[in-house]
Amino acid sequence: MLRLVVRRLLQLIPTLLGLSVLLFLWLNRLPGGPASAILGERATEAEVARINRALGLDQPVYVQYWRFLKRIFELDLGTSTQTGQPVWDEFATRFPATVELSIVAILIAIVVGIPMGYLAAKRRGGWLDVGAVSGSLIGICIPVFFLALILKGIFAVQLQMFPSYGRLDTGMDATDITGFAVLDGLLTGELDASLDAMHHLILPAIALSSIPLAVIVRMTRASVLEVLGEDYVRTAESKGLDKRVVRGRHVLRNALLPVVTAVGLLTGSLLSGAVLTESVFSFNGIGNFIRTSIDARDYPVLVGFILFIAMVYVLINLLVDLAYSLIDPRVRVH
Amino acid sequence: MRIFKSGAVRAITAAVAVGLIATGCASERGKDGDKGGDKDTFVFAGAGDPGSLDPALASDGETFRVTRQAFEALLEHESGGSKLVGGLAEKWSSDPAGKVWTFNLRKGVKFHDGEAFNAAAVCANYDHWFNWKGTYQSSAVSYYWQTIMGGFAKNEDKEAPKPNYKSCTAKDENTAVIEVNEPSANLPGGFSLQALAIHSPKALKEYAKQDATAKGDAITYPKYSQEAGTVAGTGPYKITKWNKGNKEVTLERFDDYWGEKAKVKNLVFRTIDTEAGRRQALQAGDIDGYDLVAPADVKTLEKEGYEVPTRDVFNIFYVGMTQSKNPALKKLEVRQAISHAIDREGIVKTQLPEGGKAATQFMPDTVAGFSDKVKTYPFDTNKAKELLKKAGEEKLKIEFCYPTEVTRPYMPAPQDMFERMKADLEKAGITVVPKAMKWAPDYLDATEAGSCALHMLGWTGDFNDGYNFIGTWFAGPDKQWGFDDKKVFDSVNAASKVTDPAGRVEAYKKANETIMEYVPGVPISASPPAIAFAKNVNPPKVSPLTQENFAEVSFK
Amino acid sequence: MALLSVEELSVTFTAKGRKDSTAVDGVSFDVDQGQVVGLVGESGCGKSVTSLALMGLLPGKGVKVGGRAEFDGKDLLSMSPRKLRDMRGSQLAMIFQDPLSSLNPVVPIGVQVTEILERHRGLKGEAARKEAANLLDRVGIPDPTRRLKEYPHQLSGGMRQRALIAMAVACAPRLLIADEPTTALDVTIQAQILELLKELVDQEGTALLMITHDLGVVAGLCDQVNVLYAGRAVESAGRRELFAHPTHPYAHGLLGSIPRLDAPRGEPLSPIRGSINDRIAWADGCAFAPRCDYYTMECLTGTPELTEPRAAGHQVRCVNPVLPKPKAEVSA
Amino acid sequence: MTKKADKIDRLAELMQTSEVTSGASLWREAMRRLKASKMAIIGAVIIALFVLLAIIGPWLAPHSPSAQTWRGEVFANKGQFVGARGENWFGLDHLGRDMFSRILVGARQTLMVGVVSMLIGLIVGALVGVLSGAAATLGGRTGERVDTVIMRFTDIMLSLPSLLLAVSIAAVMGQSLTTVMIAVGVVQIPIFARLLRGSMLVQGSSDYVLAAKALGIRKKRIVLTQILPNSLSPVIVQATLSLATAIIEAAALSYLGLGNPDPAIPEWGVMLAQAERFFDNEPMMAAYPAIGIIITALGFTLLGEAMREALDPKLRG
Repeated sequence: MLRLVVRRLLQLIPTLLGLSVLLFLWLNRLPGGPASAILGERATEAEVARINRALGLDQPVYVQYWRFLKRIFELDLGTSTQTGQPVWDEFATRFPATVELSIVAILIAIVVGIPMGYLAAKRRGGWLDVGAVSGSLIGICIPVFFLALILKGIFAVQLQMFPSYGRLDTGMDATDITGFAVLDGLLTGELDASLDAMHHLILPAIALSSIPLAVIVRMTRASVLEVLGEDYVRTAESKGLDKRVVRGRHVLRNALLPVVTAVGLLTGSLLSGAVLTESVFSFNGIGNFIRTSIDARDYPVLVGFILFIAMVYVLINLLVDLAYSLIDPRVRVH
Repeated sequence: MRIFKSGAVRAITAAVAVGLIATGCASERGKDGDKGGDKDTFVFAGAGDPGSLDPALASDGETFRVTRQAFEALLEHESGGSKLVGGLAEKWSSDPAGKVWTFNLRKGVKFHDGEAFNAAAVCANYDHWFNWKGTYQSSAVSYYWQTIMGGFAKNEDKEAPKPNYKSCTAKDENTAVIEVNEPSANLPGGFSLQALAIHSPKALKEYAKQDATAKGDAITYPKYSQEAGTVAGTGPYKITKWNKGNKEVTLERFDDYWGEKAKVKNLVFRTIDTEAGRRQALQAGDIDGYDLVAPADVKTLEKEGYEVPTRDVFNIFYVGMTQSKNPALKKLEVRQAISHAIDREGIVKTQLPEGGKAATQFMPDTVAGFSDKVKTYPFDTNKAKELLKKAGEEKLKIEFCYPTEVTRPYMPAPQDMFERMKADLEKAGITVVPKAMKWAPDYLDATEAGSCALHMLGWTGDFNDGYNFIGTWFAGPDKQWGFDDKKVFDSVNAASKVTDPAGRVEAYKKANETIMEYVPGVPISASPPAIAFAKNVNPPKVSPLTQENFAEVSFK
Repeated sequence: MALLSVEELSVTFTAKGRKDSTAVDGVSFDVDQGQVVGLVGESGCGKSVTSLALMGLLPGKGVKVGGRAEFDGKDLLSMSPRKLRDMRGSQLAMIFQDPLSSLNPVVPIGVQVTEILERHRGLKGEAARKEAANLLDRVGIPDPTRRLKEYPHQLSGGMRQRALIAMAVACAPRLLIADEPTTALDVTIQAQILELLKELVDQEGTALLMITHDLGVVAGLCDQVNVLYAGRAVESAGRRELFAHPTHPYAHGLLGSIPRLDAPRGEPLSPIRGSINDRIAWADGCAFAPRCDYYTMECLTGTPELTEPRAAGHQVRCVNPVLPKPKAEVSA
Repeated sequence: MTKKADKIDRLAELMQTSEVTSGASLWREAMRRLKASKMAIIGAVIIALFVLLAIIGPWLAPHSPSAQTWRGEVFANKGQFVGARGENWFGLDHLGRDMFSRILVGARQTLMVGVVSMLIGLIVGALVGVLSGAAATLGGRTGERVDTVIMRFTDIMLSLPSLLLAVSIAAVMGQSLTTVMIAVGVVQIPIFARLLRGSMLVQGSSDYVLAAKALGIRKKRIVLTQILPNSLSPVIVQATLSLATAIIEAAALSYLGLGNPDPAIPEWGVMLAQAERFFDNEPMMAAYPAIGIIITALGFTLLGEAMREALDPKLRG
């Protein structure tokens, strides 16, 4: 197990290096620079030229790249041209937000999706099955931002059940330790802060969960159907075991293997969704920030982000594999 | 959930369930708290985060809106107007040459950190800025200082403007004298800018210790400007907290304020980047007011009983022409034809909030120097056709750029405005090639580099002086316009040299007339930016310069 | 009276968009206390379906089950699912064909054994584990306590089958149904497993319903043999009787098609021609007719009845049975 | 003699009547199941209608989709819009254009975006997939290396959130319909590549390929004649599903302001993004394009899912 971990982490290095090169060449193709993004309509040629010089953007690419690499090794991602703050700080404030959002979304998807998929499979062809399947299909087909807008319009603006934007109520000055609002609340004992953060998370999380939910429902359904046909389920039945045991130990335990992988692979799509939901609920997460960074040609942020995300991705897949090897003994051997 | 018994997931289910219920209750509490009559926190939503808590380092409205509540400049504009009045200086005067400016300072003013305000403090500020080094000299950081006062004591960049600031001397406790090398149209208006607001000398010493660094690829703002605590001004509020994660700046009433104290104890600025988002937050009762209201929402909100005052117009929206890009534009008839072809009134009627005005020249009628004798180009498609014919350009094909992902006070809905004008031009037989670009940086780069034959831009005035408008475009050759016309440039520059106010206004009028004879572009409209407040709020006097003073705000 | 008596059992699959196919078409047979009964036939003749029907393991949807199957007086087919659930594993147990796929890959053997003990014998924790170990020991798995912790993929084929058997006999059922228990194993193991089954049955006096296509197995084990064809018993007799005098052309063919050590040298094997797919509906006549060398017009008119043309208790479903002079004696 | 004859006839006739279990080929079986599934039928019908609309829509349109004919009647700044009425069945948009005509004409653009971007993803992805699949199945050691490199690359692409990838592509190429299509298409590439490679590996290890190898058939031929054809079915399914995602992603890009530069040319995604601003004043303006997008996407998804189920032996029931 440890060797797996190490191997993966080592694999990460060349990936990241290659990525960073590609990235740099790529970014260099972006027209325009941060200068006029900073100055707005007041920009004049001379100004722009001077700022670019100040930012060292007038030097050739390889020089910039080398500088960048040097800094990377000092674990310094540089400074955002938009906010004039270290990229680390910007990430520190925003990544937790998005992670929190994604986790809640995934939880919703799992807690709702797996039972739904299971029932659908058990009652194949029944109304519940049709409902679950068509529901999940529609879930995929509604543009996330549209869903988010509607949820917000109804539950935040009309019914005022949930806040319409942000991560925390105004003046709810929660002490910030980890950046995970909910967690912080629990750590510092400011429970109201936790709840408030939760409260802010729910609507965006629901919007964000639409696609993962759909995926999980269909994955679960498919693989439960498959497992139900397996001999060992028949064996279990032949032993006259309780429905509960058959379902839990023999059907689900096997059926969930592929679902685990699916969840792992969802991270990418989650972030895409986050870009949209965050902008609808002006939720101060990384997705929205990166989008504006692309517009503002905020090179340091983009580079930092992509390296970061690649790392996250690899790590998540690693976790998935570990989880996998925990539930599936066959994997442990080889 | 009965069908689901696997331990872990049961736990999760429970957790989420609890979470939902609990938060439900939490929300109840929250809402009740808000509805309580004795409300002591006013929440206002802007469209973007402030860049820094030190206005001297900023050039954007979002920053100034926040700092303006905590910092005051020597001069201010009358509440709700654009007339220059005393700020920290009760009276001011200049010598005939407009080179020596004398300020009689207000007495008994205290800074938030307890320091006393006096002439020495004023000079400390001006000298602090004048002696800026390194990255501070980048125009990204010290844009306004450089526009008003030119360069620095030691310019590190040969292309930086040469310093116009000469000295500041404290004649006595309450008299400060600021000298400049050349008279400038930017004075005295410049003294009113937030960027030149007065900080506590104690704070300045702190500032000086920290440097803005340009590390390789970006400008890092100094620490003091990124967190509350160090910065200290004289305003009715003092900045107490900046929670970046929550996009929330908190200010607290300053009880030793020299003037009328703020009515609401806590003032909070938050960021909601979309128009719809801000409106919905207001409707949902999450905020008490917001700026940059979409015209479409003004009526809606008014109907629903919200306070939606609109400001006087103090901006101009125009269609720029880049003659170097499309030679046809060099012909006067073509420029006139385009001016005739566009239905300004239509845009005003359907796109701008009430109070919007069709423009006749490159400044709104609220600016001193506005002339009612300029040549006008009323909407007349046939006339346009004739002119094109006369110019031999019946088959004119022209590229028209417009920005996306942006709204500006002067152009609330760029794309819609563009589509209308496109339709107009096509009626007049001009083939329009549309080109959409992201506002920043693509569009701004393109227009500023003169690569868009036709484009839409605008300007919001910093202070009431004509040069602040026409000066920015027509003081000399500029890639954006791509023409070189001595008559136009001279008229503008001449005006800026006139030192006596009345005479200068007249000169601006002349300049406007000359410009509109030449029609370098088509002034379209001036749009009054609306600002919205909750039903239970007594709004502040709204200012054409968007310089609202939130100390005036109170709850009904 | 018989422990299990099956009368006119019929199973019909009704898949949507397909015409119904009848897998079991009126099978009848009895199993007495402690008796070993064989169901023999080519694959596809409906023997496995029969067993699943008895255990109530056929899918609820798309299947029609008819007839009766009385297990000491109670009809299994009409019994409530809950009741059946209680009987399964305790009263009647089953052993399946492919031991690997029949064991849950992600659950340790131990758990798979103990769960049945918990369910039917109320054993918990340590007790259950001990008993499980005994069971494994009894079915001849060395070092049982270690095996309990292992997963199916870590066991050899033979051991897996032994484990399955252990589960089946865990609650000393009165009827044990073995569906091709040895086909997936190689010959040496086959013999061991059959031995094991035999002694278990003898010890416990458990009745065993042995389902197989392998006449060798039958010869070695069964007291009573039922030959199935196209979902119907075509011949039913005691082992010796059947092997001595296969009377239905099909049974006759089957026996003719296995090589015999004591056959005169040079005598050719006589395989049955065609496959089980070329047949006609029992309703119309004898399903075997298309493959039969002796079929007459009579065979093609109406379902042939079971008769006892040769000896009492030796039932044959044929209007034109083979009644040649007996061949050499069977070696039991 | 005759006796024997008619007994044979009788037998033959009876065998006719009795059902014979035939082993249909995977594809025929799949088609049969496809015809049986409601999902497939509904999906197919929706798609058919949509395509029809895309083809003849422009001729059905009662008014010009781009002329601001009634712009005097719509006051976006006062939130005054014109809803459905005799002359304009779906009402007017925010610039006084006939919504109904715009929806009709928009169908074509929308379909084009979907199809083109799907094709980009499919073609490029397929090429990459075949390359690494082929390399992996019979390329030996070097082949494996090639394969790992390619797969590592697709992994990277997959790891980047597709939308952000698309946005950055758009940032480089500037705003245009082409950009949107390319951006959406590129995002699909790794998916197709991985898919094709995956099923090629499965096929590659199957007996008939081993047999072919054993017979010493040239590798290229094996790939082209044996492996590839048998690996295509999942790709076809994915292609159908991609049409749906492509249309949705395109809408998302428009929402992020990267849509068609000339809004006069109607496209559902752009229309939705435009109308979103007036959602509270005139919800229907957003509803029409939204519903259009959702239903269309649904159509493709339904068909795709049905195909997947039909082709997946495990899910037979």
